[in-house]
Amino acid sequence: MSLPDGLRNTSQAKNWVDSLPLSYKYSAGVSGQRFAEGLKQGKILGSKCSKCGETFLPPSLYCPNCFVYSSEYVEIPPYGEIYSFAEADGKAIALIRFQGVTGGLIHVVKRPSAGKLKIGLRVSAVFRPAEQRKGDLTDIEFFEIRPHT
Amino acid sequence: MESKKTLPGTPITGAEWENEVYSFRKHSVQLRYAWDAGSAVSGFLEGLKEGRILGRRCNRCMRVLVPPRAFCERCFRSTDEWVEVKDTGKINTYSVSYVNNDASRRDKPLIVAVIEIDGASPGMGFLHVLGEVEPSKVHVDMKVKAVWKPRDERVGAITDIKYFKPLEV
Amino acid sequence: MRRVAVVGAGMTLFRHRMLETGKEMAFEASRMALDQAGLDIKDVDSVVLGSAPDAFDGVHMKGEYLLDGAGGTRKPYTRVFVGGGTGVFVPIAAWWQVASGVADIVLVVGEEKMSPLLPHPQYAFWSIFDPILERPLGVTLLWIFSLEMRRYMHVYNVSEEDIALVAVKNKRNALDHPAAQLAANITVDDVLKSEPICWPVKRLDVSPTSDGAAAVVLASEDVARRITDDPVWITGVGWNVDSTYWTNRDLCYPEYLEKAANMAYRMAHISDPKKEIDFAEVYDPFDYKELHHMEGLQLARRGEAPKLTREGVTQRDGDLPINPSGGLLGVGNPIAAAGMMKIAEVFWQLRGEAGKRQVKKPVRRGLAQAWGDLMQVGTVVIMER
Amino acid sequence: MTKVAIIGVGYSGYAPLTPHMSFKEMMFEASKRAYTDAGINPRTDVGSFICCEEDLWEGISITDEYVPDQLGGAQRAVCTVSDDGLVGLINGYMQIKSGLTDVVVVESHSKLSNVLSQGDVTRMSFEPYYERPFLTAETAVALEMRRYMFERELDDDIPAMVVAKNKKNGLGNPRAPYSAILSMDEVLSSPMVCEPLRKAHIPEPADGCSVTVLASEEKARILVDQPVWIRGVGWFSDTPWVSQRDFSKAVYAEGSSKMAYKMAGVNTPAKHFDFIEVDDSYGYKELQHLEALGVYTKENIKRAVEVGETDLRGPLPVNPSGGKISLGDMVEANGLVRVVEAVLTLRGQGPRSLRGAKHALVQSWRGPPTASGSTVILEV
Repeated sequence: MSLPDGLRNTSQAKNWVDSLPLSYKYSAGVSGQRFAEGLKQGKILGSKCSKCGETFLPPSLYCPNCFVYSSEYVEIPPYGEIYSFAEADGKAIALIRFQGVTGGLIHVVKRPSAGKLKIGLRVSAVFRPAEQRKGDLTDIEFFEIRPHT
Repeated sequence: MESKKTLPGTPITGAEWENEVYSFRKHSVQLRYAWDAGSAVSGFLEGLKEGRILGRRCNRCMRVLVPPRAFCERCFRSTDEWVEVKDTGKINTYSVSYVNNDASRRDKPLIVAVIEIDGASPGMGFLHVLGEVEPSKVHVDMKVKAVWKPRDERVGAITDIKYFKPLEV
Repeated sequence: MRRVAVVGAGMTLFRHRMLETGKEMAFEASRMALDQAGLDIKDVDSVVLGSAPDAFDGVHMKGEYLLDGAGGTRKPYTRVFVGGGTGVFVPIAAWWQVASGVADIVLVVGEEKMSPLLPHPQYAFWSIFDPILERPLGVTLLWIFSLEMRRYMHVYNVSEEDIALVAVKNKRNALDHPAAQLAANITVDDVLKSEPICWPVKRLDVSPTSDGAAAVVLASEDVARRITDDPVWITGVGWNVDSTYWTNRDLCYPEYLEKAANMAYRMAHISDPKKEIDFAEVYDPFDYKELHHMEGLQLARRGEAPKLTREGVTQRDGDLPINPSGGLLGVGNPIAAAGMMKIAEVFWQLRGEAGKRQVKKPVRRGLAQAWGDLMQVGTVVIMER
Repeated sequence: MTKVAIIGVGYSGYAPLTPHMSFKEMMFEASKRAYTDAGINPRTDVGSFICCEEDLWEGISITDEYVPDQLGGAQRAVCTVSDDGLVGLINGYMQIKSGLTDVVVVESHSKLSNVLSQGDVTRMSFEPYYERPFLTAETAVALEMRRYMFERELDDDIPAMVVAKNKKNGLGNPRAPYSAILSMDEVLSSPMVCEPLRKAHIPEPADGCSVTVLASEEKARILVDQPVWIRGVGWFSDTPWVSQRDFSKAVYAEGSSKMAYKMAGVNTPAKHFDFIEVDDSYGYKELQHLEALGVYTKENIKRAVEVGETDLRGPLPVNPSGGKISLGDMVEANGLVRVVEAVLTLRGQGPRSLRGAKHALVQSWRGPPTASGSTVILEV
C-alpha cells in the first residue's frame, strides 16, 4: 500500500528496532515434580492410566487418552531404542522409546566410536553422579549405545 | 461445586518459590524485532525529527488523524494529505505513576497523560509524559506544550519530545 | 440456529503461583466440568481453549502447548483470543460450533499461568503497546487504567470513595468462594489508604496476577435434554472491538461494550436490560471497571453505577446483584480463566448451586461480560434457565 | 442450513521483505482488494471479522489490539483465532452456518522479515521442561523426516523431487517469490542443516497478507457471479508431545480430512479433486500429507512422485501454486494464502492447464513443533 504522498525512496522507509527481553521460571508441575524426584534417584518415572493401563513418558497427571487422573507412577528401566535421530553441529539428538511405554524421551545420544547411528539401535541412559543431579533432564548426561546391539 | 469443599490446585508459597523447593526450569531470551513503520508512521517520525507533529487528513470525514495513519478507519479509505498540527494541546486525562513497567517502585513519580493535540480533530491525541509540573497542579483540560530535545539529539522517535509542560506557568 | 446449553462447569483454585503446569490446571478444571456434566472425553466433539498473552506462560503458540491438558488430543481443537475479553469469548466461539451443527458437545477451557514471567507478570503488559509510538515511553498497563479511571471520574464526577465500594463488596463476596485468592473484609478507608500505584489507582483497587483454569461444557439441545434435567441455555452472545487508537477515543464510556451488549440483547430478545437481566458477572480487574461496565451494558445510566453501588443495589441481596462470585478483585485474575469463572458462576447461580454465594432473589437470566485489549474489546454472554 | 461461499479474495506482500508498508498497511491493501473483489463495504456489510495471528510473530502481546482499523472493523465484531488462517476460515464458515451473520471477513498475515529472532521465537513454542532443552524447529523436523523416510524406504531424492516440482510450479505464479528452476541435484547438494534436513528443503520466510470474504448462499448469489462453495471443513490435532507421536503419519491431516470428507460426502478422495493444495514443508511433508488425506497410500506415494502424477500436468496436480516452497512461509497465513490460490484457480485465473477445474482441496499444517492442521473442500 502506498500513499499518494508516501514513501518514494528506500531511505524514507523507517523501521524501529527493539527487543523483548523475557525471563521465565517454569514449574515442572505435579507430574514433573515426581519425575524430577525420580531423576535425582537415578530413575526414569512414567505414569500409568488406571483406565486403559497405558504407561506414558513423559509422565502426566492425566491420561491423554482417557482424560482421567493417572493412577500411579512407575519406574521405567533406563534401556530404550532409537526411534529417530537428528544430527547437527557434531551432536545427535534422538527420540528414545522404551518397551511398553507410549512416548519417550528426547535427549542427546553419544555417537559410537565406531559405526554410525541407526534407527533401532539400543541405548541406555547415563546418569550424572547423584550429587550433581538437580532434578531435570540434564541429570541424564546422555544416552549411549549399548554394546553388542 | 457447592458440595466440593476443596477445588483442585496446589498453591506454591512465596518461600517455596524463592527457595526452589520444587523443580523449576529457567529460560531467558531476548527476542529482537525490526518493525516496518510504513508510510504513515515513517512520515510521523521524520516530522518529529524536524520538530513537527504531523497528522493525516481524510477528505471524506475531514478528520485530522493524530497519530497519523494511511487509512481512515471510519470511512475505510486511504487518507489524503499530511497536515502539520501544533505542538500544543490540552490534557484529556492524566495519572501519576509510582511504578516501572516491571512493577518495581519508581524513585520519583511520573505524570503521564493523553494529550489532545491542537490542530487535530477534537479528542485526537497521543500518550506522553508531563514535566516541569507538580502532580497536584495538573488538571484535565490543562493547556500544555511539547518540550523538544535539541535538534541534534532528535532521532525520529516519540521521545524526540522530552515531555509536555504546562503552557500557563 | 440450534439452541446451545451449558451442562457442566469446573475450576481450579486461583492463586498467585501454582505447582501445576498450565496443562495440568487446564486438565483439573476440564475434568471437573466433564464430571459435573456426567461426560467422558470420548463424548467431546471439539475443544476450544482461551488463554491470554503467550508472554505470561512463556510458551509461543501456547494454545498448541496446552492442547492435551485441555482434552484436545486427537480432536478438533483451537484457541481464540481477544485479550482480557477472552474468558467470556471462548464459550462464544464454542457456541457457534454447536449452533452451526458442526459439533454437539464442546469442551470450553480458560487457562492462565502468569507466574513464570520474571521479575513480575506485569512486565508482559509493556509488550501490548505500540512498539514505535508508546513503548519507548516506558508505558505500563497501569497507566492506561489509571488514565481511563481518571477520565471516568472527571466526566461523571465520581469519587474515589464510590469506586472503592466496589472493591469492598467484591472482596467480601469472595469470602464465600472456595477458589478465592484475595477474599477479605475491608473498608473503603483501607482502599483509599492503600499504597498508590498509579494514582488514582491504588493497591486495593486492583485485582492480583494469578494462576488458574476454569472450564465449561456446551451441548446441543438434543444432548443437553438427554444428559441433564437442568440445562442452562446460552440465549445471547455479543462481542465488539473498538479502534486501536485509544488516545483518539473518549475513555469515559465504553461504546464498544454497548455495541457488544446490544448484539447479545438482540439475540436474546431483551429490550430493557436493566429490568430483564436478573444479575451479572461483569469484568472487574479494577474496581472502577465494574461501574464502567455496568453503564456500557446499560444496566445503569451513564454515571449512575456509583449511585446504585452506594445504595446497595449491586449487593448479593440487592435488586441487581453484580459479581456475586467476588469477581476478579476477590477471586483472582488468571485472565482467560477469570472470564470463564464468570461464565461458571452464572451457570451455578442459575442452577441454584452457588451455595453461600447464591443471590437472594430468584434468578432466571444472568449475564457474564469481559473486557480487554487497549480498553477496546467487550464480550458478552447471556444465559437463561 | 445455508451453504457458505467464498465471494472475495485479496492479498498483499508475498515477498521476502516489505519495507514500504507496516503490517497494518499491508492488511489494508489486501482487505481493500478482497472487498472490491466481493463488492462489499466493510463498514456496512460485514457481520464479523476474524484474524489469525500469534503474539510473538508480531512482537506484540495481545496483538489483536492492532487489527480492527485497517480492516474496516473498528467497533465491529472482531476476534482472533490463534491458529492457521484456514482454521480462521472454518470458524467464519461456522459463524455463517449458525445464522449469526451472513458475511464474514477472514484475515491472516506474516511480517516474518520483522522478526530478527525467528529461531528463538520457534524455540519458545517447545514444551519447556522436557522438550525445549533439546529441540529446535530443525531438529524436530529432522527427527520426523528421518523416521518417515525410513518407514517408507524413501531415498533422499524423493523429497528433493517434491521441492524441485513446487519451485517450478511457482514460476507460473506471479505471486510466488521463491519460485525457481532447481534441479534435484541442486537440492541434494544444498547445505545440510540438521541431517537429513537440507537448506533447500526448508521454506523461506516471507511477508504477506491474505484476506477472504465469506458469505451465506443468499448473499453470495446477490453479490457475485462466481461464488466458490465451501463443501466441507475439518480441523484436528494430534498430541502436542513430540515424543508421543507416530512420525510415520500426519494424524492431524487424516483427522481433519476425514471430518471434511464426511461433511462434503467425499467417498473416494483419490478421484474427487482436480487439484490439491497441501502443506509441502521440507518436501517430505507433501507426501506425508497426501497419504493422510487418503489420496495416496504408503504403498503408492513413492511411485506417484517418481512418475510425476502430482506434476502440474499430471493426473492429480498437487500444489500448482508452487506451495509453501515457492510462496514462502507466511506462518499463520499459510493456509489462507493457499485458499486464495485455490479460489483463483477455480475461477480460471490460475495455471492454464487447470482452467475448468471444479473441485479442490486445501490442507494446512501449523508448522513445527505442532501436530495441528486443517482441511477445506472447495467447489465451483
